[in-house]
Amino acid sequence: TSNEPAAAPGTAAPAPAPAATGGNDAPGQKVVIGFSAPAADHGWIAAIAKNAEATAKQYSDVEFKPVEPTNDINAQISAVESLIAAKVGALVILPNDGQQLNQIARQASDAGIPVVNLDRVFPDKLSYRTWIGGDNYGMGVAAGHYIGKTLKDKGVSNPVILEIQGIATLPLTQDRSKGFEDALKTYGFSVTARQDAQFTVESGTRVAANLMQAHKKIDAIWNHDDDQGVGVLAAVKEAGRSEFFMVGGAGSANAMREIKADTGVLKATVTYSPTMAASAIKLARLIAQGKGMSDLVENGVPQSITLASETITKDNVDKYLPLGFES
Amino acid sequence: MRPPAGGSTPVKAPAAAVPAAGSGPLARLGITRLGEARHLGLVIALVLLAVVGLVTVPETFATASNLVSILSLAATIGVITVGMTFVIIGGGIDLSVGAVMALASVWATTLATQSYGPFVMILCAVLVGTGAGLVNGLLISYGRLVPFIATLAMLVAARGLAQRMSNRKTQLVQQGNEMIVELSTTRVLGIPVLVYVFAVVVVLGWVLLNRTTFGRRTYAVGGNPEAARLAGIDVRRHTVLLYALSGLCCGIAAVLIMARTTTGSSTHGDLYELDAIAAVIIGGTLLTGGRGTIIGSILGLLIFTVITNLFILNGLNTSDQLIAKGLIIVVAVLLQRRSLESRT
Amino acid sequence: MRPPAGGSTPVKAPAAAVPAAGSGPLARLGITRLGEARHLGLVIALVLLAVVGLVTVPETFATASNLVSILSLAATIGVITVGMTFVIIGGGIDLSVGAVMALASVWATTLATQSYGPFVMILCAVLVGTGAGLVNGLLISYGRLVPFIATLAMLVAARGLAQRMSNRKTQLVQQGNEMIVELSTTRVLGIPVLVYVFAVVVVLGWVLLNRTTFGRRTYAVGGNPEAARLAGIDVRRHTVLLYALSGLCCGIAAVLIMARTTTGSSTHGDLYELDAIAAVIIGGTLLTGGRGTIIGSILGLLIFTVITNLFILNGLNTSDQLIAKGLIIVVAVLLQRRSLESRT
Amino acid sequence: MRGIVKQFPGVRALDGVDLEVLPGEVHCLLGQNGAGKSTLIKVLAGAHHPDEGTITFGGEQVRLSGPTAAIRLGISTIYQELDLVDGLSVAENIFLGHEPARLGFVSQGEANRATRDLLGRLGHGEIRPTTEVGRLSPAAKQVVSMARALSHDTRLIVMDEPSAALAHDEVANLFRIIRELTAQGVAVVYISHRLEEIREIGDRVTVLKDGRTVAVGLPARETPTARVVSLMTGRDVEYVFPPRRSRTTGAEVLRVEGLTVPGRVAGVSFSVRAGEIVGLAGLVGSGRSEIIEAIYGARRFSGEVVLEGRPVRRRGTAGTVRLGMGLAPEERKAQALLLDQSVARNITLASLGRYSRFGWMDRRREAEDARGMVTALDIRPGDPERPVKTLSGGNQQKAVLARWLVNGRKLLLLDEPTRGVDVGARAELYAVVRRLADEGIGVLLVSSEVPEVLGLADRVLVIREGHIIHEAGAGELDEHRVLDMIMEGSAL
Ligand SMILES: Nc1ncnc2c1ncn2[C@@H]1O[C@H](COP(=O)(O)OP(=O)(O)OP(=O)(O)O)[C@@H](O)[C@H]1O
Ligand SMILES: Nc1ncnc2c1ncn2[C@@H]1O[C@H](COP(=O)(O)OP(=O)(O)OP(=O)(O)O)[C@@H](O)[C@H]1O
Ligand SMILES: O[C@@H]1[C@@H](O)[C@H](O)OC[C@H]1O
Ligand SMILES: [Mg+2]
Ligand SMILES: [Mg+2]
Repeated sequence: TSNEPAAAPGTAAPAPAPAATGGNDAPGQKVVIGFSAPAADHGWIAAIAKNAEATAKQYSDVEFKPVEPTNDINAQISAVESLIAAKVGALVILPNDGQQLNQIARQASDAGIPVVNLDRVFPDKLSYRTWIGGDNYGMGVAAGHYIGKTLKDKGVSNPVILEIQGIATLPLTQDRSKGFEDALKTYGFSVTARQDAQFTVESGTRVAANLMQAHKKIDAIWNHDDDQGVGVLAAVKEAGRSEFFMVGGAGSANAMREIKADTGVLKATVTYSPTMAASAIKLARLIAQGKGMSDLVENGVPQSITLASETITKDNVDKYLPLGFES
Repeated sequence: MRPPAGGSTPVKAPAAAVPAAGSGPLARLGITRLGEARHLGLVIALVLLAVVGLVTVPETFATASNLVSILSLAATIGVITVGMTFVIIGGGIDLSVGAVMALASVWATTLATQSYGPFVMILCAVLVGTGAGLVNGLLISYGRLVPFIATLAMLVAARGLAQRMSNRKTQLVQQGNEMIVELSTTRVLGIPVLVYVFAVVVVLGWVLLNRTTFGRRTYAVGGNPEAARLAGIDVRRHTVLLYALSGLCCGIAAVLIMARTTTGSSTHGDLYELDAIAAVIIGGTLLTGGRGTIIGSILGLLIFTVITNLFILNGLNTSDQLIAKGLIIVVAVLLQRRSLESRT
Repeated sequence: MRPPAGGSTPVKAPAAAVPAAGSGPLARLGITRLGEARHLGLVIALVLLAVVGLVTVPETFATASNLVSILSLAATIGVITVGMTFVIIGGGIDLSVGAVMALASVWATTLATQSYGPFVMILCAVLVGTGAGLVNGLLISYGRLVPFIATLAMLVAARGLAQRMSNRKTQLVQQGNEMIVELSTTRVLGIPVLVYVFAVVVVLGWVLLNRTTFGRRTYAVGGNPEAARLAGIDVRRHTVLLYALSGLCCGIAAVLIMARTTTGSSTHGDLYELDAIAAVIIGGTLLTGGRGTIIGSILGLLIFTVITNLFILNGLNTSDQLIAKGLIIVVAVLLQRRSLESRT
Repeated sequence: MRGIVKQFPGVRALDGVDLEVLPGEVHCLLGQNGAGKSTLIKVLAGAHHPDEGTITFGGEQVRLSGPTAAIRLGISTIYQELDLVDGLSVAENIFLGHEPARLGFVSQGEANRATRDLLGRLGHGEIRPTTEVGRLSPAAKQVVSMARALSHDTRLIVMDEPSAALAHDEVANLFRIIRELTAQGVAVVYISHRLEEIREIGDRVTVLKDGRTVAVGLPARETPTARVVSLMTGRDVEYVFPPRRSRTTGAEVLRVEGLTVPGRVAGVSFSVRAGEIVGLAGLVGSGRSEIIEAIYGARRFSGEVVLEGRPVRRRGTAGTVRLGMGLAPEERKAQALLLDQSVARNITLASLGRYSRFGWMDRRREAEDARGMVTALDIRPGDPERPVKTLSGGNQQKAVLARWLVNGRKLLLLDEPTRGVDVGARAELYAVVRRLADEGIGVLLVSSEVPEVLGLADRVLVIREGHIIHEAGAGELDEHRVLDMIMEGSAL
C-alpha cells in the first residue's frame, strides 16, 4: 500500500551491484528496450511496471520505451507491433495471455528482436529468447504443503480447506490450483470449495464474505493473491472470524507486515515476486549487448529462469520484507 | 424498441376516466403511480430464489448472519442504485458511478486527507463524489452533451485520476481512522452500521422522490422535458442537481467501500455502472425516463445479490453462475411483465 | 435529456420555406438526410488528432505501417460497430456483442470444430454469432423484453457458456487451420487481409442501410415503430433480423480476433459493447433510434483507435491516458455539435 | 403585443405581429396551419423569447423571462401539443411547478382536494386526482390541461386548439366554462380551425398569415366567413364539398361480418363498394377507430373481414397492406409519420417492395413517383426532400394520403383525416378523397365532425357504443338528426 508511512524501502528492485564482478553493469552499447504489460489494475502488475522502469533508469545505456498497458489483447498486439516498427533493440513482454500474443512475439523474434518473456509464457519457444517468471505450480505446492503440514500437526481430520483464486481464465491460476491440489493430496486432504476473484480488493471482500457464510467452520484458506488478500482480510475482520488460518500469494509488503505482526489469520504467504520485471530488463540489456551473466560460466544468458516460490512465515519474514512489493 | 404509441382518442368524459371492467383491487393499485403491486413479479422472483436457497442450503441460507451478509454486500452498490434511479427517471444515465466512487475512495484515503481524521475523510469522499456529479450535470445541461457520452468520459477520466492519485496502489485506512472501518465491523442489534446507512439512504431517496417537489419534478423532467419547462421548471438546473445527487450517492458509497475493504483503490467499483443500471431497469424504471420507483430498483438489486450469494453457498463455479444469471434475469423480467399484464 | 419536443406544424407559404438569409451551401446540405456535412466535426477531430501525432511522433505516426496497424486494431470492433449501428438506428441496443464474439471464437476453436478445417470454423463462428443474435431478437420482439435487459442477459450467459466450453482455457488455432491466422498475417498490397474484410463489411453495411428496403425499414422501425407497423412493415420480424445481423457481425469479428490472436477465448471482447456503443453515439446516431449513419460510427471508432495509437506511440502512462481520453471524448463531441449548429 | 418578431433557424415564424386583447373578451386567433398562432402564444406565455417587439400587460410593458414570469403575471396557457407528463397523476400534473408544499414537501392531500374542486368546476368530477394521466383519453387530458390553467390565479387564459380533441357536447361544456371566465373579467385568447366555433364563442378576431397580422379586431359574429377565409388564405376558397356522383354501382370491395372487439365493438356488419365513401359517425369513444383498426389487422377481433370476396385471415398489417388496404390513422404524428425523414420517404414507406428488386431500391423511380405525388396532391412546399416535420398539418396529411396512392389501393381507411387542418387544406383534401373514390377505390371515413361525414360520404353508418344504430344515404340525413342519434337517449 502506498500510504504505509513506516514501510517503504526505496525501490523494490535492488540496486544493481557495482560493476566489479565481470562488468555486467558497466556501460555498454546503447540499447532501446521496449516494454509491454497488462494495465496496472492491481498491485502486482503495478509493481511489475514500476520495477521495470526503475531498473532501466539505473543504466545510462538503456533507453526505456514502454507502451500503453492494456487488458485488451487486440490493443496489446498493436502496441507490440508499434515497438517492432520502431525497431527497438530488445523487447520485454508480459502478455495478457501467452498464447494469444505468441504470434506477434514470434514476429518480433523473426525480425531479429530478442524477446524476453516475462511471467505468462509463450507456448512457442521460437517466440522468445529467454523466459523469466515465477513457478505457479510451485506456488500451489508451497501453499499446499504449508497448509497440509500445519493441519496434520494439529491433528485435524477432514479439514475444511478453501481456495480463493485470482482471475480464473488465466493459465497461471489453473497451474496454481493444480499444485495446491497435488500437494494437499499427499496429506490425504482436498479442497472443500473454490471461488475465483479478480485480483482486486473489492472482489476479494465479496467472495470471502460469501464463502464464510457458506462455511460456518473453516480450517484453512489459501488466497492466490495478496492484493485481493487485503479485501479478504477485511471481510474476515468484519465477520469476526478467527477459527482458521490463511496463506497468501505473491508476497506483498503489506501481507508480510501482517504476518510479522501475527495478530490476524494470515500466517504465511508464498512468493511470486514482481522483482522478476527488474531482472527481465537486465536480461534484455545483456542479450542485446551480446553479454552473458557474469556469475555464470556460460557466455550467453540462459534460455529460461524460474524463480523459486518460497514460503514466508513469521520466522523468516524479516529476510523478505525488503523485497515485498507495495500493493 | 419503444412500445407502440397508445391507442387513439377515446371516450368522452365519464367513461374515459373510469378504468376498464374486470379491475380488481390489484388493478386499482396499478393505476396509481405508487402502486407497489407493480413490484409483484420482482417479489415473486425473490421468493423463488429464497425457496431455492432454503431447499439447496437449508442450514446456511436463512440464517441471520447470511441475510446480514447479503445486505452488507448490497449496501455499496445499493446506495449508488438509489442515485441512478433518480438520474434514469429524470431521463438520463450515469455511466461514471463506479469510477467516481473509486476516485472518491482514493481521494479520501490519501495520507494528506487521512491526517485530518475520519470526518474529513467522509466529507472528502462526499464532496469529491458530488463534485464529479456536478461536472457531469453541467456538461449535460449546459454543454448539451448526450448523457451517455458525458458520463462515459467522466468514467474514463475519473479512473485515470484515481490511478494517478493513488499511484495505482491500494491505500489502507490508517490507524486512528478506524472509525471508518467500524462502520462495517460495529453492529447494532446484530446489524452492521453500514446496513443502516444503506437503509437510511433508501428511505431518504424514497421520501425525496415521492414526497417532495424535487421528486415530482424529476418525473416531469424525465417524462416530458418540454412540458416541465412550460410549467416553469428550470429543467437544466434540475438536471444538474440530478447528476450531483448521483455523485453524492457515489461519495457515500465510497465511504461504505472504504469501510468494507479497509482501503481506497482505483479498482473499486469496476462495472458498477452496469449492475446499477440493470438493477434499476429490472426494477421497472424505463430507460426513456419519466417512470420508475426506488423500491423496484432495490428489489432488482437484491435479486442480483441473492443470486450471487446462492451460487457461492452452493459452490457453483463462475461459468455456471454466469449462465444461470443470464437465464434468471430473463425469467425475472418475464415474471414481472406477466404480473403487470395480468392486471390490465 | 431528450431535446425539447419540436415545434408545431409549419408554414405553408413559400416565403417561410426558403432558408433564412446567411445560409450557405452547408445549410442546404443539412436539410437532406444524407448531408455528410454532419460528419464535419468528427473529421475535424480526427485531423486534430493526426496533427498531434505528426507533431509528437513525427517519425512513426504517419508511416504506412502505423496506419495499417491502426486499421488492424480497428477491424474487429469495427465490424461489431457496423452491426451495432443498425441495432441502434432500429431503436434498440445490443450489450452482448463482446460476449457473443467470445462465444463464437471459443466454439469455432474447440478441437471438435477444428477437426473439420478452417471453413467450417468460420461457418461455425458466423452461425453461433447469428444464432445468439437471433435469440436476442426473439426475446425482444416476441418475449417483449427491453433490449437492454435481454442483451445484458445474453452478455452474461454467453460469457458463462464460453468459459464452460473452453474450460476457461485459451484455445489455439491448430496446425492445418493456419488459413484463419493468415487473414491477419497475409498482406495484399501491404495491407493485411483482415483490413479488407473490415472494409467489405463497412461497404456492405453502408449499402444495406442506404440502398435497400431493409435499410429503409430500419430507419422506419427505429424512428416510429407504430407508423412502421401501420405502413405494413412487420416490425417484430424486422427487429429480429436486426439483432441477428448484429450477431452475424459478432461472428465475423470472432473470425478476425481468432486471426489476430491465433486463439479463441472466453475473455475476448471484454467491454467491446461500451466501445462500440460509444463509437456509434459519437458518430451522431441517436440512442432513441431512427437516425444515424455507418460513416459516422466508423469515424467515431477511428477517433478512439487513433487516440489509443497516439498513446501507444507516446508511451504515456495509463492514468494520464485515461484522463486525456475523457477530455478528448468531450472535446470531440463538442466540436461535432458546434459544427452541426453552425449550419443551422 | 406589438411588432412581435420571432425567427427560428430557417423560418421567420413571426414577422411583426400585433395582438390586442381586452379584459373579459374572447379574442379569436385565426390563421392557416403554420401561420404562427402557436408561436405567438408561446411568446405570450414566456416560452419563447421574441427577437423584437413589446408586450404590454395590464398597462405596463413587461419582459417575460420564462414561463414562470408569465404565470406570475396571470397569463396561463393551454398548449396545442398536450403538455402533460404521462407518468404523473392528474393532481401532480395540475400543480406541476407550483405544488402546494412546505419546505419542499408536497402536501398531496391539499393538491388532491384542490384538484377535485377544479375538476368539479369544469364539470368533470369523475376524473380522479390520483389517476395517472397517461391512462386518460385525449379528451380527459384536455380537461386536465384546462384545470391546470385554472389552477393559477389568472387574468388571461390562452387556449390553443382546445376543441381539436373534444367531442360535440364537450365543446359545449368548454364554452360554458369560457363564458363563466369572461363573466369574471378574465380575457380568453381562443385558437381553432373550426370557424363555426369562432362565431359561437368569439367576440373579436385577429387573423394571422405567414407570420404577419392581416386583420385586427374584426367582430367575430358579423364578419362573413368568406372574408375570414380569404384573409387567412389570401384567396377565395370554396368551403364546400366536392359533388358526389349520382349513383355508385361498383362491386363490393369490403364486407364486414359480425366484427367484435371485446368491450369496444359488438358484432358490426356492413360493406363498402368500389367508388363509394362510407362514413362512420359517432361520438369519440364509440368504437369507430377500433372498427377501422380491426379491419386493417392492427387489432385483434372476432368476426369476418372479406376483401373483394376473399376472407382476410388475421395476418397483421403486413398482410392487409399486401391485399390492398391503406390506413391514414387518427394521430398523424404518432402513428403515421417518420417526422425526421423526407416527404419522399414518407410517401414511399408502404410500397418499398414496388421500388425494389431483391431488396435493392430503385431510387430513381422512387424519387420520380414521390415527385409526381407531390405535384398531383399539390403538397407544399413542393420539395420532396424536405423533412416532413417542416410541413404544415394539412400538407403532412396529404403526404400520408400520398403514401397509399403510389401503390394503388382497393380500400382506404381514413380516421379523422382533417383533424387540426386549416380550411384551405381541408377543401383540397376533400377533393382528393372524392377523386380517389371516383377512380374506383372504396373509402371508409371516420370523422367527429358530422358535417364532414355528411358532406363527403355517400353513405353514413351511425355508431353508438360499438353498435351500428342507423344506416342511410348521406343525402337523407341532416346534422341534427345525426347528433340526436349518436347521443344517448335520442329519438330515432
Ligand atoms: N421550435 C421551432 N423551431 C423551428 N421552427 C418552428 C418552431 N416552432 C414553430 N416553428 C415554425 O414556425 C412557423 C409557425 O408555426 P406555428 O406552430 O406557430 O403555426 P400555427 O399557426 O400554430 O399552425 P397550426 O394551425 O398548424 O397549429 C412554422 O413554419 C413552424 O414550422
Ligand atoms: N389504448 C387504449 N387503452 C385503453 N382504452 C382505450 C385505448 N384505446 C381506446 N380506448 C378506449 O376505447 C374506447 C373506444 O375508443 P375509440 O378510439 O374506438 O373511439 P372512436 O369512436 O374511434 O373515437 P375517435 O374517433 O374519437 O377516436 C374508448 O373508451 C377509449 O377510451
Ligand atoms: O497478474 C498476476 C498477479 O496478480 C499474480 O499475483 O501473480 C501472477 C501475475 O501474472
Ligand atoms: Mg398551432
Ligand atoms: Mg378514433
